[in-house]
Amino acid sequence: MIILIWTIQLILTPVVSPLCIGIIKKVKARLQNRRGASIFQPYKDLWKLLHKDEVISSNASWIFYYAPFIIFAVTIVVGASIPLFAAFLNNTLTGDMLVIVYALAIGAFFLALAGMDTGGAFGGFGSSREMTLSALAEGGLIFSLLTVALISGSTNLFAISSSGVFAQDQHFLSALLALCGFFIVLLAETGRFPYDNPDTHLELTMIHEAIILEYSGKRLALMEWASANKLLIFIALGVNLFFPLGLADNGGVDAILIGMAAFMVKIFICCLIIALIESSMAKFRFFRLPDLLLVSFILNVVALSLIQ
Amino acid sequence: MLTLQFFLGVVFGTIIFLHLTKKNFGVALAYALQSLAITAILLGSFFETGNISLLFIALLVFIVKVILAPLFFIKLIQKHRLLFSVSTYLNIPLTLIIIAILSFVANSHKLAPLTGIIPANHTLLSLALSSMFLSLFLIINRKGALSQIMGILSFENSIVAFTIFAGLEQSPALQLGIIFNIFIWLIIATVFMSMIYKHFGSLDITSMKHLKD
Amino acid sequence: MFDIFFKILKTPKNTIPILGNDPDQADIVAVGEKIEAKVKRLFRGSLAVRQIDAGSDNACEQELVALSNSFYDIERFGIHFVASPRHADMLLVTGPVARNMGEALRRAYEATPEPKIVVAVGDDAIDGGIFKDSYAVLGGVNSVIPVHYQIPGDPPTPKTILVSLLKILEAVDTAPVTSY
Amino acid sequence: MLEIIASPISFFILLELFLIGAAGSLVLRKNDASANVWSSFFAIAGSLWGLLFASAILISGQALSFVAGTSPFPLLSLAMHIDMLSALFIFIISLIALFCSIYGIGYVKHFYKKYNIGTLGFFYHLFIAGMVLVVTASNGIFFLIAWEIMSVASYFLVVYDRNDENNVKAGFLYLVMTHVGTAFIIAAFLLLYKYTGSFDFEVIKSAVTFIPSSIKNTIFVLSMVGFGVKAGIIPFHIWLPAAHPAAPSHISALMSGVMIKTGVFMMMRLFLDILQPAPVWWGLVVLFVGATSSLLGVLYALTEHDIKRLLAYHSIENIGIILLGLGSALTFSSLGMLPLALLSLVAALFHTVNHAIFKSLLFLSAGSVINQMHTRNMEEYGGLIKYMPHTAFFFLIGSMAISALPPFNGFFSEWLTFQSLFQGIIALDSSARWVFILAAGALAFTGGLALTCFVKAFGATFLARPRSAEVSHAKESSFPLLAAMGALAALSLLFGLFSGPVTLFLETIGKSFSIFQSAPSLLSLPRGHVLTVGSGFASVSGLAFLVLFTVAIFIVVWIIRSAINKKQKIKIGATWDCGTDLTSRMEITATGFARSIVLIFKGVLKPSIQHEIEYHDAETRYMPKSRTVILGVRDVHQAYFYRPLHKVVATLAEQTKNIQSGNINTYISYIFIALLIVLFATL
Repeated sequence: MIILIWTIQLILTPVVSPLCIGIIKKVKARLQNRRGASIFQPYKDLWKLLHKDEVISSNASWIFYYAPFIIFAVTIVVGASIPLFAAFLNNTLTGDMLVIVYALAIGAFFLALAGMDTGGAFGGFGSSREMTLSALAEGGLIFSLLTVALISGSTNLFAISSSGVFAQDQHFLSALLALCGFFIVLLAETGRFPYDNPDTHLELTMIHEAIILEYSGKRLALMEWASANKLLIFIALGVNLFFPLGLADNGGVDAILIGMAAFMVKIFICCLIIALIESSMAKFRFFRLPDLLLVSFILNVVALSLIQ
Repeated sequence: MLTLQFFLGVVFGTIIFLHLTKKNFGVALAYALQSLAITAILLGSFFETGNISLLFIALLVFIVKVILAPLFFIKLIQKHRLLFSVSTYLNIPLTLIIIAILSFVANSHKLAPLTGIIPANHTLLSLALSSMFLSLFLIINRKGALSQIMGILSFENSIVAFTIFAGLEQSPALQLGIIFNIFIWLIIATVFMSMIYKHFGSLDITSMKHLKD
Repeated sequence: MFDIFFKILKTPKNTIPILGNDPDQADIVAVGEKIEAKVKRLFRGSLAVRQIDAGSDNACEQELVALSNSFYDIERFGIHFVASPRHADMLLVTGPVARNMGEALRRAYEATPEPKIVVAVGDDAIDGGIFKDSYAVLGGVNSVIPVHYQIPGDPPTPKTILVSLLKILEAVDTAPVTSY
Repeated sequence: MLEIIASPISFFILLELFLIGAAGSLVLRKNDASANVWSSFFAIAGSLWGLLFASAILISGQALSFVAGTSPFPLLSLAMHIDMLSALFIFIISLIALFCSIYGIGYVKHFYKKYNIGTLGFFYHLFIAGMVLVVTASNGIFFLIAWEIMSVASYFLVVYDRNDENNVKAGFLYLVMTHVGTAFIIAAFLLLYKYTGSFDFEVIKSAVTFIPSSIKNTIFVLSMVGFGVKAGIIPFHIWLPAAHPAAPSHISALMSGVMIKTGVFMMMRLFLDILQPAPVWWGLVVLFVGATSSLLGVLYALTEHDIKRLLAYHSIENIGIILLGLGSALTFSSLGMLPLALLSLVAALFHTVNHAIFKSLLFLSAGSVINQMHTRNMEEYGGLIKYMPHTAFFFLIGSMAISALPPFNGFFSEWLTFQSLFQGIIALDSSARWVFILAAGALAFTGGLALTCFVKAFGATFLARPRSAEVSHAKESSFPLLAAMGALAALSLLFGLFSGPVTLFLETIGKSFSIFQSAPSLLSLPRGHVLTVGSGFASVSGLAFLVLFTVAIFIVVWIIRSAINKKQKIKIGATWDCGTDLTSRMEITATGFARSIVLIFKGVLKPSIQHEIEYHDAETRYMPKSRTVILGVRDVHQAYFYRPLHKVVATLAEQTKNIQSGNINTYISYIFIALLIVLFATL
């Protein structure tokens, strides 16, 4: 039974993540009064890309060839070590918050190197901006997870999600501030709206897309899928650490089903919020983003100091 | 005891004379007189302690300092016609005032522990100390190279006097060492003097200032 | 912010339905070698289009831009425009290939991974149109890269382009009739 | 068997090996090849013996103290005390010296005709022997002698490549700064001697209660400055980015991997062992210095485009991280929370070991790149991964380890430092807590910025297309170079995977400190590889991460490659850049990469930009012929602290110069006045 739950936990992230992208695109289309593609369109895109040939630039090195696999595998590993639908699986091996942050940093590392590898102007600038943002966002990310960890007394994510953060009312304010800080960092890390427009065509404004301009075929599919996984991971972290209601706390089949359903509902709400933000806000100028990330860092520091 | 006082007075007087004299010739003679006094003091201490080596040292001092050195200097003065090369930084009254101050300092109670090593010849020691200060001042005050050398030699003599009165019956080896270095010193001084003379055309030290970068 | 959302929710749906059987809309001329059915079936679910302006007078561009507004809404068929030819499956080339765009067009063609479809949109792209035989123009797109389909019209209406694209993929009769 | 190895005689054999190596290479200096062989052989033999000796002591666990013969001077006694801490440092020194010597066999070949290999060998052996003595000496004066040997030997190694003018200038700066630091250390030791009556650390340690607290604080400040100069903390770091790049690469690897750690070693010995009942503000000061050093170190590294200066700045950053661990250990020990103090000390020790490994790996691989490219400027590299694939791979592993990416060792020591800071945030209150929060913030940002800096370093050097003709005839480095780098890379992975057992072993070393004898341990190792802190507060396992990671990669590759995508072909085309022809000037350079961060932190880094436009003819000024942009970064420390200091010292020197009036009489009057003053003073 546990093995079954673990396999679900392993495959849940890659399976559900294109759905999030689909939902966000659908809601944005609806808000632009368009009908938009079906929410399963990303699956079709991935399936098509996996069946296409590839054109790879001549001065790409082995890093360009293997980066997509490494980044995708990192998102799988991180997906397996965060609470998705079940809080009782205490994965003490890689479930620590710092392991998650620095594992995602491996993904960012190889993403940026892949961007620089083919020597195009856009790839270079994309990875430079991507690294600048992820460097500045790291402070806010670690501190928001730290606040939640200190409230619940352990840095293991499964332990945090099993002990409700908003349950203890004297820590309510610091949990709230940590949530706001975390949400700002979520938008930064996954390249969503105020930081980077995911479906822009103007190469000069791209941050994340500029890196995958060079990819095609199955490697492009893996890169898209990995960024979708990363989005799901951050949503799952945001949702399950702060609002762990509905997470299964025992191995029972009903608890698991409720957990999965609750997880889906929470993901839908979060994607709705992200789409609403993307439709109501303009993309910030690049040099105003550090101030936003500093705001997130300050929020988390204040939250941290309010705990005692 | 009295005689020692007398000889030391001679040494002190010669140093005062060295300060005042204008002519180099007198300087050489004063130095000879001073060395004579020192040999007398040495003989005096020989009689007291009966140490044969002291006698031998006194003889040596007598030969080198009383005979050789002045002859040497006189020959040097004649060779380079240095009769009047004695010029000083401070004029006479000022030097006298400083001499007075120095001797007062030497005799002051501040330096009492130094001069009171042997409470018996306290006065002798303070006199020797003041002579040391004066000879040091002589070196500073003189412009001519010859009188500076004289200052150093008299300084050396006053040190010997001071050590004898302080009862430091040094071993003969030390005495020999002193004599030996005086001898070497003389050779260097002459070479030094001749070089200065050849290079600057005069024995005036102030011309050395051009050596500065 | 909330007044925007209310306004959005209040405006009626105006996406036009695409019916399979109205003949006059589809105006497509197949040229060059045939695209196998397997490739068409692959692209039916999701088609990435890279629009290349080879010296066009922007008439066809206006129409192509109109394709992604709420009226025609090309996305509902899984067709979306992409930034780089590497991601593209279909190259929509507009305009008579100007002399200095020839090399760039050829490079874009090289950069697009197989299997790919090249569609020349508008009379200029087909054979040079009104600019035919001018010294600054290389003539139609097929003088530079192999072309599979041509959509005549100067410029063709967005509906024609949309239905022609679906026709190319033979997706018209199978695509869900989007009337709601 | 252990007793024989861990005995004074074997320690003498260790020193003998290095001295014979030094003497021999001097004798053979006429013939380069034999001098190189001789010095490398003895260096390798010496470091192997050092490894054996250190591990024997570490395993047997009993300290070793003895006096090596009688000393001519009363205060100096050649007393040596090798406890677990100094054994650990001997282990690090000999480990890195081993790989640097192996690297040196191949690397020194390119000095053959230019310089005298004998002298290189001589100073190299003296340098290592000096370091070994520094960590074992237990008498103040003997320690200072060893310290001086180490500094002077490393000075001669820094100026070894003397044809290059600024190497000599860097060497001079290094010499001046180290000796300023040594002056502070001597002052501290003199104060200690004044109040405890002896220079022996044991005696000082037992008599530490006699030292009044105000004197103890001055001793703390003096030794902090003194050892801080050697460790390269922020205000005193300006010699480090100048001196380390100047030295030959295997020497700069040894210097920045191990030599700056001797400063940290003495800080640990002094603050945690000898001057033990320490007030709280000591730890907070060390924490603050660590935080500023790590943050500013990585920011300055980002502005660099000289690869070795970049690595030197990263040494400052990592020393900052080690000081964070040390600072929290000091604060906890002065507040009586011994288990927490033990945890943070273990974090500091683990990061010292890790930093020695991956920093020397980075310096060696950078050295082999410079060896091929004959320049240190990263803007002229580019595309080297196709010409030097193995060196690129080892540099990649080094940069992953230094930016604390999980499977490698950098992550686990930074993880431990984070845990100690988190425990501090929980356990402390009021002002101390704020210092811990800011320190944790600084560490978080340092991690992110270090990652950015190493993406820049690796990307600008190895990826994309060559930006200068020199790249095309760069060849892969020879076998000894690759062997040394390969071994270090493997070590950094091994220390990452087995971080659990290594941390527990370091904890036994931590327990050898007198104050931690009875401290209960917060670290536990359930299931043999899961390193847990404080019964479940935090746990991580390097092994499990790597296994899960490799399994995930194989599944992904298998599924994508075979199940879905059998018949797809890969076509090699040109990089897409909207159709124009791509020149190598269009790709991103190191300065371009870091420019956005430099602009974001412009308050701290003060970037300067200069435009120069050259027109076809000056009057009309319409047709610009060429436009040059000069991007610079002003060194704040140089401008606001060292240059004014230099000016003050220069004017003072100017005044004292006119004492030199050239007149003998004045000189003698000075003597006379001095005589009088002394007489008056003494009587």
